[in-house]
Amino acid sequence: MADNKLHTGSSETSAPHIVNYSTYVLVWLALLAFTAATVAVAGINFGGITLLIALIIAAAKASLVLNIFMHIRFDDVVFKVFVGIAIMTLLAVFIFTFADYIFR
Amino acid sequence: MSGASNYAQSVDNSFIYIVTISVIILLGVTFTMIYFVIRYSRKRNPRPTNIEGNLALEVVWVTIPTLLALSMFYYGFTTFAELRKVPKGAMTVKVTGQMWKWSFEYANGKRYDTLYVPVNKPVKLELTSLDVVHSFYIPSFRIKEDAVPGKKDYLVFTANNTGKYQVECAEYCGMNHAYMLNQVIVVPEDQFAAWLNENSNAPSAVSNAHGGVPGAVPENVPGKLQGLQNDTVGGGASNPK
Amino acid sequence: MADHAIHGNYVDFYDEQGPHKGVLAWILSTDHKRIGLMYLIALTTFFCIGATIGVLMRLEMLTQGRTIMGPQTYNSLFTLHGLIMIFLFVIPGIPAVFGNFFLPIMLGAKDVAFPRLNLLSWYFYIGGGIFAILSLFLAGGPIDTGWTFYVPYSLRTGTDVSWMILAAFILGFSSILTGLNFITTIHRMRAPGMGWFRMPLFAWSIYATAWIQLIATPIVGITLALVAIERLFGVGLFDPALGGDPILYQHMFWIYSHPAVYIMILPAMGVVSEIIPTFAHRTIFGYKAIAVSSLAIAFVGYFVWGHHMFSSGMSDTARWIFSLFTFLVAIPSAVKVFNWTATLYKGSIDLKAPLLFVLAFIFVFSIGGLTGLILGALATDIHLTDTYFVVAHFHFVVFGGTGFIFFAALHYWFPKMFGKLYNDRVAKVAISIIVLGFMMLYFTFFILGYEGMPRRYYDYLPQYHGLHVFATVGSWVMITGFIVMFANLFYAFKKGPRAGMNPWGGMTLEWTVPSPPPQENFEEIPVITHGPYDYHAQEEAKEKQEEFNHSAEDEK
Amino acid sequence: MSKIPDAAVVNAALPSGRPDEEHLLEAHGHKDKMGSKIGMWLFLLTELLLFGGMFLIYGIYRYMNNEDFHTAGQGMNTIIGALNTVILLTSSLTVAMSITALQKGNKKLSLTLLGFTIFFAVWFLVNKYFEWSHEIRSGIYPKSPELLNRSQGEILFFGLYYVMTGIHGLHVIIGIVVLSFMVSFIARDRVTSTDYSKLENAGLYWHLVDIIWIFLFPLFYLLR
Ligand code: HEA
Ligand code: HEA
Ligand code: CUA
Ligand SMILES: [Cu+2]
Repeated sequence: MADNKLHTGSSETSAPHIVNYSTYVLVWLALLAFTAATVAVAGINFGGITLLIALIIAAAKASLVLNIFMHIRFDDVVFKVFVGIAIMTLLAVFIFTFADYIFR
Repeated sequence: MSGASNYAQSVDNSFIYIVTISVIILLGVTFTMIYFVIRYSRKRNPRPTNIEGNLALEVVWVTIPTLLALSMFYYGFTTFAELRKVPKGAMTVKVTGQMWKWSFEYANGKRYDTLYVPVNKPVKLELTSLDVVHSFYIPSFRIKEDAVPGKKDYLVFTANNTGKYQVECAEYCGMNHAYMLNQVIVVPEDQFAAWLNENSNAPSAVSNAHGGVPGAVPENVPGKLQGLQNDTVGGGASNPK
Repeated sequence: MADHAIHGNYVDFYDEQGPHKGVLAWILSTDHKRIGLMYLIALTTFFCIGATIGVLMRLEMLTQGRTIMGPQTYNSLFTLHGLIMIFLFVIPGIPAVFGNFFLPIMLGAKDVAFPRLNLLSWYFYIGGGIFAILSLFLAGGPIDTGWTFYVPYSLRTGTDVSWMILAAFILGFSSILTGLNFITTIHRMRAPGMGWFRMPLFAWSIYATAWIQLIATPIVGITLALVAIERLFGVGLFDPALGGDPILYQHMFWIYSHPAVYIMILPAMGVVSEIIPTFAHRTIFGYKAIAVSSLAIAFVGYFVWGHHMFSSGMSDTARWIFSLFTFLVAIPSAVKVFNWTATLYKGSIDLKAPLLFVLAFIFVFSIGGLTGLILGALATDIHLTDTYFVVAHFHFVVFGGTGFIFFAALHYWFPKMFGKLYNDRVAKVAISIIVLGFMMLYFTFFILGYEGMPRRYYDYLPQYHGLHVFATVGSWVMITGFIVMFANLFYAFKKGPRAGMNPWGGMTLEWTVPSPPPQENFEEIPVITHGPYDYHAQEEAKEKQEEFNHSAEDEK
Repeated sequence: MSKIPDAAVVNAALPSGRPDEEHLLEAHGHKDKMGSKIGMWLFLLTELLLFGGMFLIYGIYRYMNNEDFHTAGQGMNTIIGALNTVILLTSSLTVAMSITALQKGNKKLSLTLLGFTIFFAVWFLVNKYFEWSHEIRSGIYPKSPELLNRSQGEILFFGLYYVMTGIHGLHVIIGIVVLSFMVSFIARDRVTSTDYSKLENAGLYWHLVDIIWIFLFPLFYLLR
């Protein structure tokens, strides 16, 4: 139920989640790999979807940082909800603004 | 068709539609409220009854306003769609706004500082601006559109009657925004054709009749603005001689 | 405050000995009540400045042509009037004053989650206000763009736009920090037993508002900052001469500024939901519907900003999408209005000044909201946009909505904040005068607008003269009403009789602490066992008492 | 909808139904870690929206001037961009690891890793400095005659480039200041293996700066 999920009263009583160095290093390697990939792909022309590919890779990188480095994955649900609210709002604002420009 | 332009009536109709519903709801809410306050005053009703809510009622007063609101949207939308349709064979006039005056250019290259249009013929105005955003507004025709620098927008209308109609700049554009006035002069088609082919680009006496000089108005405005007296909404227009 | 002595066995927060004395005890205090009162003083001051400017504008409109000022002065005045009223009065408005003072108490907490941050936002607020005032006296002279800062005019004018933008930016920061503080407070500081659906509706509305403050303010912050950057460095961003799109600026501005109108009205709606049950002495009708509709307004409110741009040259598709959503956002407001009315049903109504204010609000706000629908419909908005019709609409909702409720809240919580009672009769007279003046002043604007009088006009055509005169007279009536109201409150503050703990018979937690509250609000954090407007229990207790009396009599 | 809030659940577990003292102390006292984290995240969301607004402007202008943006993008130095991306990603790694180190009680390692983070941050700015001064030397800066000669889309591109990377750079500088405070806090044991929420929040801020860059990079440096 929504009200229970949003409530943050008791979950912090659990012990802090300590992430291993190795996890971080793995994530870092993945991020470097993504960076290499996006640079490599930029050289090739995929036409209209070039930008899309670049953005998908960027989103993948960002979600790694969010989930692991920023602990969203291990933290209380409220934080997921918070980030979700912000991202959804931003997305909606993009869609509505483009609704003007695409149909000009 | 009544109204100064082809759209005036349909815009007024949607206005009346929304206002009617609104007034009914407003009076309903207000009188219910007043009745309750009197009927259930502490003197008359010392013991309140605690009612937590009522799902059926809640559903009713979500659904009915939604339907009403959607109908208002639909009415406004269809009328607007009509407003944006450019009829075939519409005469195009280029309208340029700048601080603080309007100028008009016709297809044959004729430039003028007042908008002359033939009666009963669709006119398309192509709006743009040289400096800041202005807005071309003809209250009697119920139309308005911004003139944006670096961009072209359009406005369409067909005047139903001959006469003079007020034009106002409706987007704030600096000191003399209030004096960026002009007028549309609707004339019979033959008269218009004759005027269009006249060679003079200089403003005629007629176009200055409104006295309020568009543009150059000093900080201390001398005298009073003289608008087109009859040109309130719903009023007719003065006939040209 | 000499006469706030020790009442019986407690020390109220005015008399609590902190580490500082005199003014410092206020401006260095992190106590949410003191901060709330400091906001109250600042906001009321700015309101009076803004209102005085408004009255001067009306005076200019008394006659055609020049009455008391030139066009440039008039243009600066309405800009300042709009900026002061919006950014310094109604946006911080109810949350900053009453949210700060009462939210923690109503949640059963000792303070907000971040008391020092709270003081910092007050400083930002004052700093922003000072910058705004300062900008008037700098080289370029008072800003003349209108409160909307539309480009390219705001890029071209020689007046001090950048300073005012800096002020708005700082005020935005203040607003964000307050919102952040309140969200955290509501998540973390509720008393044990107070689940989400046992919170007072005021807290709900503050919660929804805080989210809008948080998510929308940064966008206008950065947009205005970009305008300033463009002015200062000539970077090509919005200037059409450099390829920029003025309409994109309008989008960016309204992405914030439409949700901002809900920042203004939601807390007011929350206060209404407190006042009605208290004076009707019964539980609120449709608690959950009202609570959830606040969130719904906050949410849908994001998707309607384009209704300010129907004639701006936006694509036709976007126009109808925004129009459609505009109509949808009206529904949650309708739900609230109906639930409030229903709460009066079978109540036991005590028509005191705060309730009278609220009744006036419902009437006036409904007019404002319903005319919002006229503006939301495409065909009619094309005719009415940028006319006095819009000016009328927003004074009805902003002033008649938020403004009225700001003062209603002041009357409602006055005894709690200052421990004094005001004269109810005089207050009601003042309200009646204000409403009369209000209708004369602003209803006239609807007619003017419909007849084609554009807004932000220094001068007008002869056919509008009569109505303008009538409106100006209305503004004088209103001044009278406000002077009576302020005088009445001021007298009460000085000489009014002492208020008890619960003068209205309210049920929320602030009525369970002494007036004025002690430093830490509660001696012991309360444990919540029922909803916020649970008049059942009270009634039952009364009935039991009576039964007991009866049976006692019977035994005799 | 549950009428029982979880605080009440906790209370119910207590014999007398008295309020859960621990919860009270946590939330109503002055050390509410969860609260400060909520506050920090909310703040980060506003930063996200602030940059989101600029990304929106970028998106619209790119949509309107796609060709010009590509022309302008040719002149960008992909290598410096990529290098800076790697630098920031690595600094994110070190700050994350420094939190783990502190949590495990390894104060020295934590300080070292933080030192690395700050070093990377400074390196990033140095690169940025060279990049900007190169652009400016080649005559491309706001209002420069060279730039004004170009197409409108290119003017917009470089306007956005300077503003967005500039504001991002400002955030890097703020990050350096914040992280330096953390170094001093840890050194003076004001932030410790049991009370590390300040460091955690500083880390969150730094990761956000990284995320913004992850999006800036392809939008400005990878237009071919
Ligand atoms: C407190 C602030 C506030 C509030 C709450 C609102 C509420 C609404 N506003 Fe308003 N608005 C402003 C402040 C506000 N507005 C300001 C300041 C401007 C001008 C800015 C400027 O340009 O300077 C403006 C401008 C403005 C415009 C642009 C006009 C223009 O420039 O062309 C529009 C257009 O759609 C609009 C619509 C609405 C609507 C549909 C609502 C709705 O949310 C209203 C909902 C309420 C009701 C509908 C009434 C109660 C309901 C009932 C009684 C039940 C019956 C209901 C139904 C049948 C649906 N507003
Ligand atoms: C909360 C918001 C708020 C409030 C309360 C008001 C209050 C008033 N407003 Fe408004 N107004 C706006 C928000 C508000 N306004 C905004 C946002 C705009 C748009 C700006 C723009 O276009 O950019 C605007 C624009 C606006 C215009 C349109 C200007 C134009 O387009 O040309 C006008 C015209 O008359 C006007 C008039 C007034 C008047 C006469 C008051 C009066 O103040 C009401 C009377 C109240 C009082 C008088 C209070 C009592 C004061 C005291 C007791 C102190 C002592 C004062 C004296 C002795 C004078 N306002
Ligand atoms: Cu042109 Cu106003
Ligand atoms: Cu709006």
